[in-house]
Amino acid sequence: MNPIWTLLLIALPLIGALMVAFGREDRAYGAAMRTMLVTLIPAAVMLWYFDFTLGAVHQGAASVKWIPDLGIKLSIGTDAISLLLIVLTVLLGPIVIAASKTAIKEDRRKYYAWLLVLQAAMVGVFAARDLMLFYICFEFTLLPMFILIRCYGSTNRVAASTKFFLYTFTGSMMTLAGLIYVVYFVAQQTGTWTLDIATLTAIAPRMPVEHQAWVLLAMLAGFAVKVPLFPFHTWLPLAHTEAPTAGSVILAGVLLKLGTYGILRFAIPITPDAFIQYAPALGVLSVIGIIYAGLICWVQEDIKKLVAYSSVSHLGFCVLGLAALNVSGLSGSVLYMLSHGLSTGGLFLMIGFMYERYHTRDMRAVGGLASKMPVWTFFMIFFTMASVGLPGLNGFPSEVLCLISAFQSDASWSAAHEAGAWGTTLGPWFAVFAGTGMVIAAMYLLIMVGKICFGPLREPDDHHAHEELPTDLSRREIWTLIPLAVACLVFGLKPNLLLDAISDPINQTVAAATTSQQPPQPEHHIDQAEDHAMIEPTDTISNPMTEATP
Amino acid sequence: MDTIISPIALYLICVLGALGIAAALPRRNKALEITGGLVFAAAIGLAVLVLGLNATESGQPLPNYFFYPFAILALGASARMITHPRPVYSALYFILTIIASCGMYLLLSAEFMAFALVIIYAGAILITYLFVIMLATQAPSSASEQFIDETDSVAREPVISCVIGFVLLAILTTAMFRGVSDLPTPSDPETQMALAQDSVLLNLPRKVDRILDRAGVLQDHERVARNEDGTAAIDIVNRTITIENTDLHTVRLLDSDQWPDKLAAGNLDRLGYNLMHDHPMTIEIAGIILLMAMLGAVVLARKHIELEEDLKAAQARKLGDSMSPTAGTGNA
Amino acid sequence: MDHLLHSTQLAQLAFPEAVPAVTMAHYLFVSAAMFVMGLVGFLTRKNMIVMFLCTELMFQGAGLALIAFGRHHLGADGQTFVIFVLCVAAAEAAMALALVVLLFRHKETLSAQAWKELNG
Amino acid sequence: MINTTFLTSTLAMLQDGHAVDTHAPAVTHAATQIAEVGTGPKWILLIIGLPFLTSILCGIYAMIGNKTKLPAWTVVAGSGIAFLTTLAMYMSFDGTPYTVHAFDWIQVHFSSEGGDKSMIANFSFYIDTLTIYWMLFVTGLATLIALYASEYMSHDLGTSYCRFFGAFGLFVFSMACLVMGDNLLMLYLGWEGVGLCSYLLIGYFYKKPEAVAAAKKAFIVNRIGDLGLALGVYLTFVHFGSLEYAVLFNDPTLLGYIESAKTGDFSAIPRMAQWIPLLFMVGAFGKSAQFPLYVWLPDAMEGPTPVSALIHAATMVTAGVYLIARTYPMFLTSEYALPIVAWVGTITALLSATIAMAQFDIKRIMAYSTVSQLGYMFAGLGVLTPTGGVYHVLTHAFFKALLFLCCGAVMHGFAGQLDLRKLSGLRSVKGWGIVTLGMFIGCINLAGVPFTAGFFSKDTIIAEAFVTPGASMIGWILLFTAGLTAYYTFRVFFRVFTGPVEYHAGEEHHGDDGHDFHPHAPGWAVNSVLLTLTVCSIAASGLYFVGGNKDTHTKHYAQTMVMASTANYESPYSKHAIHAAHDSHDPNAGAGPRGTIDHELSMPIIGGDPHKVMYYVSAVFGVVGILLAALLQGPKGWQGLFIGGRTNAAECRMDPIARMCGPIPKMAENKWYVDEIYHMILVTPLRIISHIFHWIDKLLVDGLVNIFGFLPRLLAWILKPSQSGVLQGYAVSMAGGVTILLLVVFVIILQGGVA
Repeated sequence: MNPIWTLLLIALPLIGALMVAFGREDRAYGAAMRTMLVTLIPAAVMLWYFDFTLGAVHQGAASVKWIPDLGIKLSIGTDAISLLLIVLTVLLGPIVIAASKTAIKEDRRKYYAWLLVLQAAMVGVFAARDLMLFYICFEFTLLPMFILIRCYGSTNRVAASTKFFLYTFTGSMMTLAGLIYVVYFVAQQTGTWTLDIATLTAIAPRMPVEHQAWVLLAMLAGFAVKVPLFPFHTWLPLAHTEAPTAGSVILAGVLLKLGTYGILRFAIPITPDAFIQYAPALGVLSVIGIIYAGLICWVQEDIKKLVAYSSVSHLGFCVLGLAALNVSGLSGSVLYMLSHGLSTGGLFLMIGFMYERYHTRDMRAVGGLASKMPVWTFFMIFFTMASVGLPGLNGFPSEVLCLISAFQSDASWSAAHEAGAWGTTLGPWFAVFAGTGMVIAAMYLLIMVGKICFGPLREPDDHHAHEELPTDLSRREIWTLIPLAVACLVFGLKPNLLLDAISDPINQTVAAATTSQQPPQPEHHIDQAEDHAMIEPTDTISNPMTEATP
Repeated sequence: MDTIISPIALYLICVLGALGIAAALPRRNKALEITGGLVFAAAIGLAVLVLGLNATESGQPLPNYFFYPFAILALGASARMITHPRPVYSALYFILTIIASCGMYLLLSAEFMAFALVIIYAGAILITYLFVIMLATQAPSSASEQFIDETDSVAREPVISCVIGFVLLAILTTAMFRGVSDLPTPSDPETQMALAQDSVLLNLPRKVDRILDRAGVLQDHERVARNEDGTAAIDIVNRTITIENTDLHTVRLLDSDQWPDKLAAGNLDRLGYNLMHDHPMTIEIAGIILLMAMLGAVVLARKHIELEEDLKAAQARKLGDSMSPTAGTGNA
Repeated sequence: MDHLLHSTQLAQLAFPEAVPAVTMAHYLFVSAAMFVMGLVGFLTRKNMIVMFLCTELMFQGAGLALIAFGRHHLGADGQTFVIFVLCVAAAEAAMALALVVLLFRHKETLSAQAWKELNG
Repeated sequence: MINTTFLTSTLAMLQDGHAVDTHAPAVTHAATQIAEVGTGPKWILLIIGLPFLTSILCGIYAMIGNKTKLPAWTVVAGSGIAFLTTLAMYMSFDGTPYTVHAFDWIQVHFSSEGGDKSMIANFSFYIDTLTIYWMLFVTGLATLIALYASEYMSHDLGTSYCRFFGAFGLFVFSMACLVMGDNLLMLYLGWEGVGLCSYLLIGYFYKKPEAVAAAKKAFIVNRIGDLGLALGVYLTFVHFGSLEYAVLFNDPTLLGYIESAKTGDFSAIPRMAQWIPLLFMVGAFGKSAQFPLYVWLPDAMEGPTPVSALIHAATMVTAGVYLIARTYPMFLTSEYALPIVAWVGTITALLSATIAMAQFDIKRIMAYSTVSQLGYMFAGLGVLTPTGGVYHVLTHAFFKALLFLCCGAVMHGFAGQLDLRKLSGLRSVKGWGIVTLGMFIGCINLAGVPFTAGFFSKDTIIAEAFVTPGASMIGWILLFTAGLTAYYTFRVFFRVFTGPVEYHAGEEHHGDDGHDFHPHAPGWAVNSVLLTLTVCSIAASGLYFVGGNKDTHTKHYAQTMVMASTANYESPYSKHAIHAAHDSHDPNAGAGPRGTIDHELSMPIIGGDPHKVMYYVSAVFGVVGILLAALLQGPKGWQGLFIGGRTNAAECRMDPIARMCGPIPKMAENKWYVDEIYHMILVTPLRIISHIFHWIDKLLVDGLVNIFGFLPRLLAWILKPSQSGVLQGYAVSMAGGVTILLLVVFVIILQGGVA
């Protein structure tokens, strides 16, 4: 696969952003839409040419020296997991643009330009193979999102955007500190500075466990806020509520996944021993989050806040799968990242369409829309069911895998007692309590649907028909939803399209993480490094022990 | 010699000075001002006494005795300048300070700078200040001509400022008195001479020509010989001059006894040479700074007149009326 | 008066003798005292014009030290720098006074205390 | 083709303890037999595909704005063909189970140290006798009820009509997935799917808040059960390593567990394996409306009556029974699961029967009677007779569907009137003959009048309760409940269909205005369906006498079907097994999971073999119930036989008795306040907790964040005064700073700190 396609995925939105920014105001939508549609082409080409039989190998890799003294390179490449997340990102692109057509009436150029920049940054995060590039893109997603919320949000947008930015930024700073320590450690071990992620993950596990713990905590500080994990979630409902529809969709669809992606890509491979040690705590937090956020959803009157809290609850499953640290858990977690993006993204779109018509998100003011907007109701129920985890839709396989992984994670519950491969981090109680999240999810989502779709028609007093939009969904809006709905259905019925693709990298991650590198054994490391087939000159690390001694 | 004067005396001077200035700074209690002045005078006196005595004890020569009146004048005037409640007087006292420091400049053989200072500072800058003071001060109300604005009549945080200032003085002087004896001095008289006369004359061959010509040393078609790099062929240490005849291309050597008295690099030569030869870029920068300052001053001081719309209309109407003959007669 | 004339003559004759340390100390004391006086004035006087005058005083203190050191080293650099100090002082006077006029127009007072928009 | 002998030897082994004991250790034997599963013909996928297709077609009709009865005919045709396909499948079935693969669904491969493992849950279907048995009545009833609904729903022609039949088709599809799926995840898919359809159909009248609330309640309560099922499924996979029936029920570990369980030795079975049936049980309780989770079913009557008949009486609610029957081997491995199932079923049966007695809404009475009858089925499963439970499912499906459809006809004809105090003597109204007949046949079945299908299936269960050690109390309660059942069933019949003609229109007028109300009698579609079901209900009793198989010692059709499936368990305490044991002089005769008995268990008090005695005893209970109903609720001088004395619709002889009983009838009418109690002890506290969490989130969690955000601001506030904004203030600080700095440097130099 040619790296040009990945580059195009990053470059095209940026070029588009320039065109939008310096183009005419009334053409901003069209230009942005065309750009997003054009970016689908390289994504499709990548999918076509990607060799899924070598899913764990970074394909389409390219690397340019950037700051050679520190070993910083502009290095990109995708493996199966990042490819799928990139495709999700690119798929959401035209959808969010289309969803903004009538919602954004002022200052369109700035809006669409920043959306495009955001797209490029998100692709950059997933495509980066260099830590510096990753981190820069990771942080750079904040700014466009901040502007989208700040300038195009609803009433409380200033507080929301500020909290969003400061909270996630503070967390990311700690992550940066942890990652810098990792780089420093690896530099000490190998004698050369490198920020190549593959090299870092191959060598960093030699860190003593106590150091790993600190590094893990530092990394989690950023990633857990981003996910968001239970006590660090308060920015999310606020940001979601205030963000414009497109912002909410991207936030739920992609930005939250940066956290879990970070855990999968950095926390687990870099600090495997500490991760195993702290996984139960992580599991407890995610289970608390699942139940706690679910119950909070129950008493929300603001429909967007409800869905936002449901995101917190759902992402708990995702982290639970990661904490289980076994194949089913990680598979389920990656699957959850993708499917949550589709179903919750869909829900946010639905709410956005409703909001455009009624200008309220209060479920006490609006309700019984089934009689007035049957198509809207159909999609609403569809995405709700996808969110609830109805089998046959996309939420189900991921939920199953995440919960099974929690069971499996306690090997004593298996008749065959296969320790090791199952992991030993969690246990059945995690699954039981997380499973109550299913019930709670059904509860609050159905109550939401019951209030908003069913019952006698309720409309705000000052409601008047939207001049641009029909009563029910317009053709454009339906076409916005159909890709998501189709994807939900397809991945619900054929989850193996994804599972097979990601199984290689996941198996490798689990194998690497569960094979402890403590205490260091040089020969073993070399095997490990060759196994990864990504290590840079092996002679630099051939004798780490002598080089490690100052 | 570790210190020029004993630290205790020095600190006493500083304390006295601080007390004096703190008391003398404008305040409501005028009596205290006078006391402060006296204390400050005492501090100056003590300083002169101690400096003089200590210097005598150390066996080194005192400075030129003109130094003392100038120094006392400068310090007294500057003290009065910062304590006087009226800005105009402050400015005048500052002129006095400048004149006193000009005297010291003269003592330090910087006569050009001394006169330049008088001209530029006292003549130009201070006059500008005075203009601005006139311009920017409210006219005193008729009720009391002695009225002084509270801005001027009461100093701000005199004590803390004086403490800061005089602690700084103590540190500076202590440091300088410790360090001044370690200053590298041009010890060897010949080197002193060479340094003093410097290579300035070498670089000024035409000046040498002129002086030699005036002294009658040169004959027709003669001039100081040039070295290959264009400098004058003068041996400063041995005081010999090589003179060449431009027509005949002959060369003769002038002995040291024929060295004209006037052939020396004066202060102005040295300054000018230094300025042009060693700091050309700085001159440019200074020029730009002055230009910018001029422009800035013009821009800043320009009066922005913003009229209301109706006022503008009224003005325009008035203008129009004045131009029309009927209105003109009507107004008249 | 002889002494004064002598020193001028000396100047003409290109500094035949160096300045002894005690003499240096005298000059430096005066320069430091002038500087400090300027500083104290700057800190205590509220009138902006007087404050600028005080900065000029500080320039003077610095200038005196420069001249003295230049004399000590038998060089002209000290004087050259005084020229620049003069330049800066002149520029400052022009700008500062323009500013003072501007500020005075706004608040009808010369007090620096009147301008505290930057307070926290 | 079907070419394997899958499970047959295992089945033979499992049939009774005696057979197993004579064999070599079962574990090793079974291990050699693993997973030779045949693949079936692909046309069987029609059963799944057609209903799904009809559902999609209905969606398309809705999109193009169809206003005819086309959706109904589509669904009738789809279900009908599915039924015919099922029949064809039945006919071609040669006794060996097989699977039909549609497409791969979820497959996760683990490369672990112990070799590569996979979690496989495909979209494929497992056909054995139990599947066929279930699918026959599911598709058959679905066809009939769709036909019925085509007329019943005709006042809603248009989008709603399409919506109804779309969900209907989806339901049949989901139910087929549930019953036919070849792995537990497929079962779960169907399980959730029928839940969704139930939700959509209960909430069909979505403008009625009660309907929306009922739909919501149904889904959520079901979801609690689903949680149990899901956890059970996960645990099954984690413990046994497979989800596919073909592998799972051949798993040597499981077979080993069953062997030890059959002898009553549960200590050899790991705790986690014993958890699995307990979790499944919770799922079954939810779906089949058993005691703690039954509250949703009566409310579900807010849906259209055909829905109530199909989903909430005949098919979906029996999914719990199906689940337990399907995973019966696993239920055997738990010491507590089956007794709990039995007791929960019994309690449910009694409790809901008492509630049904005091209700006035005939549809609700039928709903509670459904709950009660489901309780019977669970009790049957619990007292070690899956045959009894499964047989009762079939008979109940027919007569309860019939009863519901009759109620629906009444409701339809009388503008939504369901209050038995406002209807009387319908038998004499012109055009209501078939409805009356259907109602009567349904009632005698439900009441357990001798020689009806309901009588036989109920007897099987009660008799088994008396032969199972420690379960005779269950038997007595069930008997008593049978009497209650007969009473409340005929209460409905006597009050609504006999006596003086009197009716008051309900509130749902379609064309008529309230003043000049004429009941409109059911049309041909409804009548034909009612007739068919009447015939089926009668014919179902015939199944008790036919279909026995001498080779497998089965006595009747249902037993034959069950014994050839994974639920092939026959109680070692039943007469047949004891006899077999005595014949072979096996010392372990009569030994089973509930302990050992060394003699024939006889009917308490009366004596004799409970299987035989029960025919009389339960007949007596049923007849007494009916007589009581006639006496207390019947019309005056009806046929000169009974003296009921009821002269109008509203009042009967029961009323003074009820008044004498104090608050009890009122409490029963209010469902023993179970809903209110749930609300008080579950919903309200949870809601309070939610609110508390909400405030914790707002104040504590977010508050902490805000405090951290506030810290810099606090620091700034402390330092703020230093920024006076006055130039000289800054100058003082600067000068002071320089001075202090110099002082420090100077002191250091003075002390010789710096060279």
